[in-house]
Formats: sequence, structure tokens, C-alpha cells
Amino acid sequence: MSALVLDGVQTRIGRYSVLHDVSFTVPEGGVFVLLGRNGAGKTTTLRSIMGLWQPEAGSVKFGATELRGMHTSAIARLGIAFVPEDMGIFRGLTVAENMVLATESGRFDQKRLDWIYDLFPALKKFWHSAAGGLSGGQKQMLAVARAIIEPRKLILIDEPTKGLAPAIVDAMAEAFREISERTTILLVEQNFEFARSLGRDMAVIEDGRIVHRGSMDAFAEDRELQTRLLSLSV
Amino acid sequence: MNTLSRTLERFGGVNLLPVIVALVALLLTGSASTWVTLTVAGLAMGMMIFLMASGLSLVFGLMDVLNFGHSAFASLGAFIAASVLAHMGGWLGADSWVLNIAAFLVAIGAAVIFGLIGGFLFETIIIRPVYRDHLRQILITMGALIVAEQIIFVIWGGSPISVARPKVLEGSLIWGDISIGNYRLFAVFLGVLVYGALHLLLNRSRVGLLIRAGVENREMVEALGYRIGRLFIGVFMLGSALAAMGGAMWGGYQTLISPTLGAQMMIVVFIVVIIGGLGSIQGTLLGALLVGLIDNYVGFLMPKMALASNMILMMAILLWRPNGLRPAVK
Amino acid sequence: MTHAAPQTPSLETRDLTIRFGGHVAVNAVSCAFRPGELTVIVGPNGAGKTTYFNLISGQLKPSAGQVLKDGRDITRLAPSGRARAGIGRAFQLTNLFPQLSVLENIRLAVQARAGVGRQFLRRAAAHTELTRKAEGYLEATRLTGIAHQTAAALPHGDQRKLEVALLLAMEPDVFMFDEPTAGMSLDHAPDVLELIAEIKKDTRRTVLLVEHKMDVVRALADRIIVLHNGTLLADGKPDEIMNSDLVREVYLGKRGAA
Amino acid sequence: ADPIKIALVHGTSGASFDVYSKQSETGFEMGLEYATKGTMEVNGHKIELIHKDTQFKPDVARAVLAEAYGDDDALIAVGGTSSGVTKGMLPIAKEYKRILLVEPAVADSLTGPDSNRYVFKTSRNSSMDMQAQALALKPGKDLHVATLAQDYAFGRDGIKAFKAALKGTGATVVDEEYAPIKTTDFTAAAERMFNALKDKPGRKVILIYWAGGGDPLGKIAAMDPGRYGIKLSTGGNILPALAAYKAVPGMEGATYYYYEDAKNPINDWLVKEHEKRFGTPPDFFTAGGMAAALAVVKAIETAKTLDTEGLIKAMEGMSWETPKGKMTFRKEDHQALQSMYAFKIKVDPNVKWAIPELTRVITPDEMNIPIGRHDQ
Amino acid sequence: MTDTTSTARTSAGRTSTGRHVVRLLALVIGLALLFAPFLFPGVRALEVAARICVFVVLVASYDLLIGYTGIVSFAHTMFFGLGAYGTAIGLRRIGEGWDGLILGGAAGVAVALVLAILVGLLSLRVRAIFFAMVTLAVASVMLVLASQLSGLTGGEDGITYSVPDIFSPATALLHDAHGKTLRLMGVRMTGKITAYYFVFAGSLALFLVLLRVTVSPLGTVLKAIRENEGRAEALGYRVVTYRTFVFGFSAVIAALAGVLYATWLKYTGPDTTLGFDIMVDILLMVVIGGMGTMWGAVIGAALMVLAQYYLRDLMEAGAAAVANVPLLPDMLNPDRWLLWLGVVFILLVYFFPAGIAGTLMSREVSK
Ligand SMILES: Nc1ncnc2c1ncn2[C@@H]1O[C@H](COP(=O)(O)OP(=O)(O)OP(=O)(O)O)[C@@H](O)[C@H]1O
Ligand SMILES: Nc1ncnc2c1ncn2[C@@H]1O[C@H](COP(=O)(O)OP(=O)(O)OP(=O)(O)O)[C@@H](O)[C@H]1O
Ligand SMILES: [Mg+2]
Ligand SMILES: [Mg+2]
Repeated sequence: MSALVLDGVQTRIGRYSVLHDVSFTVPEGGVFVLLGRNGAGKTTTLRSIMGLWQPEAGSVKFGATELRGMHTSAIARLGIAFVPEDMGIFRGLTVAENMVLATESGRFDQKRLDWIYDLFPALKKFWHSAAGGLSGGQKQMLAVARAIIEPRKLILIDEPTKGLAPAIVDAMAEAFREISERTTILLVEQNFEFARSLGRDMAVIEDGRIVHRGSMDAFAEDRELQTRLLSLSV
Repeated sequence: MNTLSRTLERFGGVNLLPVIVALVALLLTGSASTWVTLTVAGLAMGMMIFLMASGLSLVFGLMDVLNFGHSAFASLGAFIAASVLAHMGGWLGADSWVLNIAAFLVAIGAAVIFGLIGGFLFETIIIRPVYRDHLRQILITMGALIVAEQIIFVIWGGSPISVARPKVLEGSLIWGDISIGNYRLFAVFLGVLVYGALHLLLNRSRVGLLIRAGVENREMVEALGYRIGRLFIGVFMLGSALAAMGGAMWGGYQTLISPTLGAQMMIVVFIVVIIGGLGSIQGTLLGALLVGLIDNYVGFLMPKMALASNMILMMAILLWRPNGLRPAVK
Repeated sequence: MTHAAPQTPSLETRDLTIRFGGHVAVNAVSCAFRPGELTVIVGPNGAGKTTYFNLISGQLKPSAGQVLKDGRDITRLAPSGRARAGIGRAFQLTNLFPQLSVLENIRLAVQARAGVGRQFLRRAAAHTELTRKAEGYLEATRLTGIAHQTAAALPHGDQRKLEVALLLAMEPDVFMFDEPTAGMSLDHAPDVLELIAEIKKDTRRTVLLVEHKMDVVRALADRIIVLHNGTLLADGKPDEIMNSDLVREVYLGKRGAA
Repeated sequence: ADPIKIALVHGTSGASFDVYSKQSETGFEMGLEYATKGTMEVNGHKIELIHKDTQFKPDVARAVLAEAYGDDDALIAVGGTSSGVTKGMLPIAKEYKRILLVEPAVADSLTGPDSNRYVFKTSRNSSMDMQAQALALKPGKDLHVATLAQDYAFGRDGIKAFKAALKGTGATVVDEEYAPIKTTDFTAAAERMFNALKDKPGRKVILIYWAGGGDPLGKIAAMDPGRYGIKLSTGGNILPALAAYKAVPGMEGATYYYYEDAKNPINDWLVKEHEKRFGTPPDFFTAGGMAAALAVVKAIETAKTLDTEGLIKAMEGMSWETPKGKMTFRKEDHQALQSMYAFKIKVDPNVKWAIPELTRVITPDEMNIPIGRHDQ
Repeated sequence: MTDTTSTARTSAGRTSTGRHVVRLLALVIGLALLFAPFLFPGVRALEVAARICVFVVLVASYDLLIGYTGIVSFAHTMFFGLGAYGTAIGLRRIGEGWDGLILGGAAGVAVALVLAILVGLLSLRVRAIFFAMVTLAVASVMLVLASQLSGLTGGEDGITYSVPDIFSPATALLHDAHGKTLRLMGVRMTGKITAYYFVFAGSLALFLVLLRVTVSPLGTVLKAIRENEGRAEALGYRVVTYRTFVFGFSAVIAALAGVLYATWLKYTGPDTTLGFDIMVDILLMVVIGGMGTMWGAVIGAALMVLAQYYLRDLMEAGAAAVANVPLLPDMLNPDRWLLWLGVVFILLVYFFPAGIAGTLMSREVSK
């Protein structure tokens, strides 16, 4: 079973064609990693799935549902969460208020909340402070926490580890592993270590096109491929 | 300064300001009956301003939309209510106060309904493309203000229109030397009602949060699954309806209205929202009451200063608290 | 490694402290930084690293303590004054002039350094030397190809590079980098790291770097200081610090960091 | 013979007073019709009307007036709705050496020192309003007055004229209140006036001199000044504003025009025709416009030469009949002296407004209107 | 957020055809103004031309604030008014010659500068929107003052006065063989012509200064402040100083425009200089022309002033044409020209947020 199928997605932003032909299949469960250099089109891909850019051609299938053409909020209500590159924190709201908005009912499941507190202790400490005052890493934690505060079917995450201290990165890897047992995660990452430790399947995007698809293990083995696609060996 | 504001905080914070102002005024006026008359008149005036400002507080304070068209809704509300009242002479003049009030409520209702519809159109046609862009908001809503004023000219002609008032709301309650206008009492009643409703709406539900979040980052709110667009329309409709209601009430108070009614009130209304602090209905109420009270006290004590009192109040408060008295967003 | 550190520190903080409400974000940090030295500041998220930077460059006013540049107390200066005093920084969250082109962004920094910003009757284009300089920095950061794009349209990685380019163009004595390579892909990051290494070679310059990537830290650091809950926890040679239990516990180790 | 061009220069857009301009222009056209018996010809010259919009902006007004004189070659221009705009127009008349007939702008200063010999004025001025107002109060030793006016030149001048009219009658002004132009809440001012008046013996009156909205009359009446034996008084107003006077039955004051108060054949015709054509009785500015038209026609008829100098000669000292009875251009400053009407308010539920019932006509010789300009 | 970045990839350094079109347009308008007395005979045409000249300067100086620096101020007419009132009072009190004009004008400009610096230093630190409200408050206090100090200002009625003889229409500049005023191409060479060229030359000079400022190093800094003031500060630019400087500078230019206008009109009153209506006009002109383009001021001012003076004539014709259709004549009633102006304005902001000049300029040459 596949959770998400992109087929021939083309997206333009303003006058510029950014995605030319993006096709890949995210299997259900586990972490799927999308890799690529700066400006390759990773963020644009996630935004196209989320309906924040409307692809002009191709299809985005979530299970049996065609996402292309749907409104972002409707896509979200299918059980898809999104952690944007810029974190999308509501700076004027408190941490608690940020989190409340990410729940469906307006109430927290205490067990899950405790789990998040445990994962990101800083959030507990600053629960009632304005989110704008958080440190860069704490904001990143909040962004991730919002995505996992309720069970979802699919989580799209854009570079969650940037700016996080090593200890937190480890903790987050653990958490993602746990979540991915029930939830599909589509992860965009520059931190190859982190991506490799989590990813089951992967794709590489280059200049708006998918140039490689395969399993993470195979890719991790193939140094030559890494060098060619990501300049990794440097 | 610091200790002063801290002690103030302990006894209810800035909410005490109107009380302090009133006490100082009592010392200065010297006559209890005059003071009571002035105070009640000031509170009532404040409430009436609040009615008009509440809509702006929603739209400007929460949604961060600088809507100069707000005053157009106030003007149109006043004219619509006046037209309805003109056709209800029978009820208005009747001896039964129930009929009197009913007629008035019908008129206000008409203004509110207009505000809802107008707000919907206004949001979808005018405001939608300019969220987060103050400059274009100022410009486009100013254009809309011109158009709306001209439409009033086309429909009602330019001559001032007199507003019929229900019989029970004419005159005053007189106790000894104290006099309190009936119309003002009604305005206070309505103001309290509106305040209560808004308070519940914004604090007992996630609406307030969502709006503030949506203004900051619309995309993210949508990505969390909310139809922020609809919510914004809703809020805008509510804001416009409140403006129309405020205009209708103001029209009745003015008794003779012209198309510039809203525009004339605009500055005061903006001042009230700014004094109160963006995004808080409590702040707006506080600001409105302060403006109403100070206007009356200064008018009595130093008539020469009456004109500048609002401006001075605003400057003083902004210097003391650059974000206003009770900002919800900092 | 050039370690000919002269006696007078170019930058010094004394008991630098700031509180947000009840929370002490930076707590009495005293530390001196010498020219020709690259200091990496590490610490868990929320330790106060960015806040410490903000206090030094003036975005925040301290609740207590002082900042000294070449022995002069600059605590009361506004950020612009400190920039003119020779303190330059790049921001953790990208902070550019979004609607201006890449070249214009850099020109602004070059022009600030040259101090011609107040000329209002002379054509900016007449300062050809400034334009040439700006183009030089574009080249150094490999941004030449996109000089005429508006900053807002750049992909994240290029924005980070531009952020670094702005700092270079300011030509300060003290360079402060706040996670310069966060979110940068592996083909870009080396460019930036090379640039930093280049700056470090000049013995008149002081470099402060906040970084979470340990390989980067190892490669560049002359000295590491550790912040934790706003206090200066450790200060010393890289290997000393990296191997200390304390640092392991609060920063590197599995969980247990706040 | 050549047609005679007359330019009507009023504000017809841009402010809410544009209805006043409309009334004035309607009145002017009806006046022409009446005076020429519908032929629109005077002494064989066809009258051509040119309409210019000042947009209530003095700079625009100056431009269109200059255009009327210079490009359109108008012999006479009539207009100015707001006093400020009209003030700006005065020098243009002098520059082009053409006649400007001011109607309906009110201010005294339009025939004051800044004016010039090319300017005539058919509209009343504030001094007339206030003197008539004073006379309507039947001033005497027992009269105590507190005044309320807007705090700007217009309001202060009015009260000054009012006090001048009371001088020597024994009446005292106990308190003068000046409130900001756009005041809407009169509680404070009313309290001050009540306090000043309430312990005085004799007749106690609050005189209100207020232009535009705000409704001080209704609001102060609602505070029941009667409990202190205080009466309110104010001048007449246009019909829509008279509705608010229903709050003060029995109030006395003086007005410039009310269609039932003026009794003469011209007014009868005006009222009849106006009701026939527009379904409403004529108002202030309709009467004023008509008076201006009648003046123009008479001037053209009697002028020896049909040019500016000839007209000036004919108009200085000229008397003519209007819907308000006889008017006379004073030779010195060209202000038209005219009657005013003292009234008492009657409320009739079947009439939309309160009726200012005539108590007596105040004739020009009862008033002592200061001469504005001495540079004839 | 993202909807603003979609058009963001304009290539700032290159000159595009659109840029040329804009300059050509401005040049055509400039030439038309230069030869206005000869090209467009008639009193009104000259009034219109002079008003365009003055408003180009006024709008351009406002563009420096709003378009380049991102400062929203509602006090611009106040400065305009101070210049005009200074001149008017000078001519009235000191004498109707050059001394009155220069002393009065200088006093007006000086007051404007001082006031601008005070307001700027006091409140340019607060949020932009609050600053806008503060300027609104200050401007309305000034309007009240002008009304209250009627001894000095003439109150609501304003002041009329005479100007130096060389500007007076009664003065003949050149005489022909018969000793009468010379006619050149059918235009009488009176003081009116000198007055016009005084206004034209003054406006041109001020406009060129403004144009120069925008391409100066300072101009770039202003844009930087608009874009991201915190970052500009971090680069070493003292933001409050720059803001205050540009606020004062544009106030001075506005006051000078006021001097020109007062000299031309020979009348100064609240409605010609201080009123909020004029503020709205300026805003409309800036937007129609295109904010942050400077050339847009020329186009915006010309179009708006022409509309103010001629749109109603056009509508009169329109209304006559549709006289038999119900309702339409009412809407096309020339007195409702503001209605259509408002509608056009909204459409402009909606479809061409960058204004005429801005829209043209962003059209690139094919790559
Ligand atoms: N708002 C925009 N306007 C114009 N072009 C854009 C915009 N956003 C992105 N682009 C362009 O689209 C391309 C892909 O950008 P995208 O952000 O998807 O890259 P990315 O793979 O996420 O890179 P990074 O790793 O740096 O985040 C880039 O060339 C970028 O210039
Ligand atoms: N403006 C502010 N208001 C309130 N608290 C603040 C503010 N700025 C920083 N803080 C708090 O101060 C602490 C230090 O934040 P700082 O940004 O300096 O952390 P950091 O060490 O840079 O972390 P990171 O590695 O995540 O960037 C955090 O706990 C943060 O919540
Ligand atoms: Mg990206
Ligand atoms: Mg940080």
C-alpha cells in the first residue's frame, strides 16, 4: 500500500517553472526521505502536496484522494500535518496557544502531551510564554511538536533538525522512529546522518526533477551516487 | 514611575484609570450633582463610542486591517436606520414603550443586516487581496469610503436627514439637579450587551486565537486545517455589522445626520482602539470610557482644551505604554 | 593554527546578564575574545547563545553588565553604533532585505562600511569602487550568478550564504556567526566554512561562531565555550571541552539536555 | 442682441452642503423665469447660464471663476456656497473687473475690508442673523442670557454681533460658551450655562448659535432647562434641521426665511411653483437664489451701459422686490439689506418639521448692520 | 506572504523598456507643462498646469516617505500648509513684495522643519501604524490651530493677498509697437506668465533634487529601512536618524511646494493647503502613479488633477448621452464624479498595486 503518490507534478511560482516533473511514491508507514541540494525544489514539492502552491499538471494522490486542486485546509483535515521550512510559528501566541491550534478538539490528550514534554522539555518550561521569544531551536521543537500532538496519517517535515543541538536531534530521531510505526513521514533533510538513520525509502530531487529513487540502505552504500547527487564525500 | 505602575497593577491595573480620572474630576468640579451628570454622560458617550469602535477593534485590532471603510458602514448604518425609522412613525410615537423599542430594534436590525451583507461583499471584493499590506489597505479602503459616501449621496441626496426617535428614549431622567438622557441609558445597555457577547466569543472559543494566528501566518493556519478565509469573512461581517449598529445608534443620538457622519467619528474611534491596545475588546472599552469621561470633564473644567483632549490623551498613553493600555498582541 | 594572541582582548563582556520576566537568559557571563582567535560557542537549545550575541551586537539591552570593544565601554550604543565600532554579525534566522536584489543587499553593507550612506545629492552609481567591492563579495560567496535576483526568491541555502556575504562586506573586527550552515546543503556548506577559515587567518580579526555540527566545530575552533541555562559552563581548548563529562552530559549525550 | 452670460459658481460636489448649492441654483433659475415671464430674455438679450462647480475647494473655485470671466466671458458670476471658498473668489472679480454676486455664502467678511467694489451680496450676513435674534428676545433689564457657539471665527463673530445688539437694552450676557466645531456632547457646556443662569432673577435664556450637525438644541432641551426656568433660543434653519425644533415648542427666535412667513406675491408664486414642480416648499437658499436672479434682471434692465461699470452704477443703492420683500444694496459695501422674521415654534404632528410661526417682521431699519468696507 | 513574492524576481539592475516608457511619459508631461501657456490657451488650463507642477513636487516628496522609506504619515499637508501660510502671512504682514514672500516662506519652511524633527524624534520609534495615527493627530491639531488663530490665519476663510508685481496679471511683461501688452503666439505676456514659469521652474528644481536623492546612497538606505529596519540598524545605519532626516527633508520640500502654491494662488486657506481632502488627493496620486518610483508622481499628479478639473465635463457629456436610460444618468451626474474616481481608484489598487509607473517598469525586456 502506498500512502502518497506523486505523478508528473509540475509547479510554477510566479513566472518561473520550479518543478518540472516530480514523481515518486511514498509507501505507507516509515520514513521516506527526500534529498537534494539547495534550491533543488524540495520545499516546493512539500508545498505542492500541501496545496500551498497549486501544481499546474500531474497528480498528487493520498490514498484514493486526489489532493491537487483541494484547499490546503481540506488537505490538512485528511490527517496531514506540515512542518514548514520557516517553522511557521505564531510568534504573538503563547506556546500553549500554538499547540492548542494544532489539536482538533481544542483539548490535549494528556498522555501525548507528557510524551512531548519529555521529548522537548523546553516546551514545558516555556508553555505560557510568547512563542516569539523562543530560541531558534526551541521554535523548531515547537513546530515539530505541533505536527505530532495528535495522531496523523502523514507528516510532511521540512528540515526539522536545523539548529538543533545534538542531544535533541537524537531524541527527535527516536521520536520519529516511534511515530513512523503508525504514521507515514515524508522528510526533507540536509543532515544526512539523521536522514540515513531514519529513512527506509528515499528519492533525490535535482532542478525540479526526481533523479534517483530507491531504498535508503542501497543509497547509503553507494558513495559514488552520493557524491554525484549530493556532493556528499567532500 | 516603575513602583507607581506596580502599585497600580496590584489594584486592578489600568482598569482603574477611569476611576482615578473620575475621582480627580470630582475634586475639581466641586459640585456633586454636576459631577454625577457629567460622569454618567461621559460613560454613556464612552459606550456609544465603544459601539462604533468595537467593530474596528475586531477588524483593526485582531485582523490588523486598517479599514477606513469602517466609517462608511457607520454612515450607511445610520442612514438605513433613519430610513426605517421614518416609516415606523406609528410605532415610534405610540404610547406603549414596547412598540417604541420594537421599532427602534427593527431599525437597528436593518442596519445590522446591511452590515453583515455589506461586510461580506467588502471583505471578498475589497479586503481579500490586501491582508497584511497596511499601505494598500489604507488606500483601497479610502477609495471604498469615497464610493460609499457618494452612494449615500445618490440614494439619500446630500441634505442632512433628521432621525426620528422612539418616544420613550426622548427626554431625561431627572433627580434633583442630576439629569441623565434616556437615549444614553439605552446606549449603555446595548454597549454592555455587545461587550459581553464579544468577550464570550473571543475568550471562550478559539476564534480569537485563530484570527491572530491567521493574521500572522495565514498559510500555516490553513495547513493546520482551518478555513481561515471563512473565519475572516465572518469576523469582517461582524465588524461591519457592529459599525452599522454603532452608526445607527449614533445617528439617533445626533438626530440630524449627513453622509460624513462616519468620517467625522473616525479619528475618535481610531484613537480609542489605539489607546486600548490592539486586539483587545477590554482595551477598547477602557479606551472608549476614558475618552468619553475625559471629554466631558475637560469640556466642563477647561472648555478651551476640549478639542485637544483626545489627542493629548492618546499621546500621553502612547508615551507611557507604547502598545496601548491592554494590548492582546505585543 | 595561529595562536599569537596579543594581550588586549578586542571584545569583552563583563557580568553580562539579561532577564526576560523571571527567566534569566544570560547570567553574568564574563568572557574575553582576542584577535586572531576563533571561539565556538556551544550549548543546548535555549542556552542563551543567540541572546548573548544579541547583547553584544546591541539588539538587546542587558539588565546588567558591560560590553567592551577594544577596552571601550559600548554598552550604551545602539546596534548601529556597535556596527560602526566594528562588531558585525550574521543572524540565525535569515534576516535580509527581501525585495532588494542580492547585489543591492551587499551594496548596503559595503556602503555602510564606507560611511557614505548620508550622501543624498550624489549618485550611488558614481561610487564605482563600492560596486566593485560588492561584486567581489558576491564572487567570494559564489553568488555572482544570481546577483540580480531579489533576495526573497532565493532558496534557503542561498539566503544563508547571502547572510554571510553581508557580514563579510561589513568588514568588522569582530565576526559573529550564528549557525551559518544551518539548512545549507552539503555542497554549499564547505564554501561558507572555507570563508570562515579564511577570515580566521587574518590575525586582526576575532571570530565568534555558534554551531551545533560537531565536525564543523572540530575543524574550526581555537577555543570552545559552553553556555548552559545562560551561564558560562566551560571555556577551553577544543579537545579538552569536547571530551569533558560535563559537556557530554548537558550537550552531546543522549537525552538529558534542556 | 448678444446673449448675456451669467455664471453660477457653486459647490455641487465634494461636500454635504451641495444641496444648498442646488437649492440656490434652482431658486436662481426660477427667479429668472419669474422676472422674464418665462422668456429668459432681458431687453432683448437672451440670458445664458453657465454652471461651474467649485468642489468646495477655494483653488478650484478661483480657477473656474477665472474661467467663467476669462474664457466664457460671463458678465456676472453668482455664487459661493461656503464662506471660505467665496472669500478666495473675491480677488478674482477684481482681477477681471467683473461682478461677483455673492449668494448664499453668509460671512460678514465677504463685504468686509478684503472685499472690493465688484462684489455684491444678496445673502444675509451673520450680523443680521444675530441682531434679529437679539430683537426677537425683546431685550430688557430682566433678560439674562448665556450663549453657546462654535469655537471659530464664525461663531465668535456671531456672538460679538449679538452682544452688540444687546448693548444699551439693559440685558446681560452672563456666560459665553464656545465649543469645538464638531462637538456632539453638550452636557458639559450645558452644565456650565445652567450653573451660571439658574440663580439669576427674571427671564433666563440660553442662546444657541450653531451651524451644522450636533443638535445642541435638542440635546440641551432634553436636559430639561425648564426646571430652572431657563428657555432656549436659536435662529431659524433649513427645513430638514427644523425637525429637531419639535423638541422646543414655544421657542422664540428669528429666521432668514420660512416659506409661510414671507407674505408677498413673489413668494406666493415661488411656493406654488416649487411645490408643483418638486413637491416640497422652497427653503432658505431657494429664496436666496431667486432674490439674486431678480437683482440681476433688474440691474440689467436699468443699467445705462451693459458692462461692469454700468451695472455697478445701476446696482449701488438699488432696491428690488424678492420673495423676502424689498431688498436694497447698500451703497457703501454692496450688502443687500433685508427683512428678517421673528418666530415662535409651533408643533404640528402632521408637518415633518416644527413650524416657526411668524410673530413679527423685523425690518432693515430696525437693525444696525455695520458697514464692512470703507474704500468705495 | 507568498502572494507578494510571486512577482519578486524583477531584475533590479537592468533597464527595461518599461522604464523607458515611464520616462518618456514623464518627459511628455514635462514638455507639455513647459509650453502649457502656449499649447493650452485659456485660464483654466493654466491653473491646471500650475496645480500639476506643485502637486508633482508634493507627491514626489510624499513618495520619498511612503514609497521609499515606508513611513506612512498623514501630516504631509500640514507641512505643505505651513509653507503656504508662511508665505501668505509674510505677504500680508511684511509687505506684498519679495521681502514678504522670501521672509514669510522661509519662516514657514523653518517651522515645518522644526515640527517635522520634533514629531520624528518623538514618535518615529513607535510602530508604523501608531506613527500614522500620531501624524494624523498632529495634523488635525494644526488644522484646528489654523481655525482658532483667525487673527493671523484668517480662520476658515483663509487669507487673500497680493504678490510681487512681476507676478501680477496686471503687469505687462513686454510691449508691442502700440505700447500694448505683447501677444506671443496669441498669448498675452502678462505677469501671469512669469508667475507660471516661477512655479514651473521651482517645481522642476525641487523634483530634480528629489530624483537625485532616490538614486543616491541615501536612497538605497531608505529602501533598506523600508524592507527591514532591524537589519539596516545592524549594518550600522542609525535608523531613527535616517527616518527623522527623511521626514524633515520631505517636510521641507512639501513646505517649499506650499510656498510655490501660495505664490500662484494669491489665496491661502485651510481647504487649499491643510485639509484632509488634500491628503487624500496626495495618497491617490502616489498610488495611481506608482509608489517608490518617483516618476510615478509626475504621472499620478497629472492624471488626478486633470480628472479633478475635466472628468466632470466628460461625465456631463456622458450623462447627456444616456439621458433616457433609467438610473444611469443619475450615476453619471457630473456631481458624482467622485464616485467614479473612487471606483477607478479601487480598481487601480486592485489590479495595478504598483501604480502606472510601477506596473510599466516591472515589465521586463525579453530575457
Ligand atoms: N517565492 C518564490 N519566488 C520565486 N522563486 C522561488 C520562490 N520560492 C522558491 N523559488 C525557486 O524555486 C526553486 C526551488 O526552491 P525550493 O525552496 O523548493 O528549494 P529547496 O530544495 O527547498 O532548497 P533549500 O534546501 O535551500 O531549502 C529555487 O530555485 C528558488 O529560487
Ligand atoms: N525576547 C525574548 N523574550 C523572552 N524570552 C526570550 C527572548 N529571547 C530569548 N528568550 C529566552 O532566552 C533563552 C535563550 O534563548 P537563545 O535564543 O539565546 O538560545 P540559543 O542558545 O540561541 O538556542 P538555539 O540553539 O536554539 O538557537 C531561551 O530560553 C528563550 O526562550
Ligand atoms: Mg527548502
Ligand atoms: Mg540561537
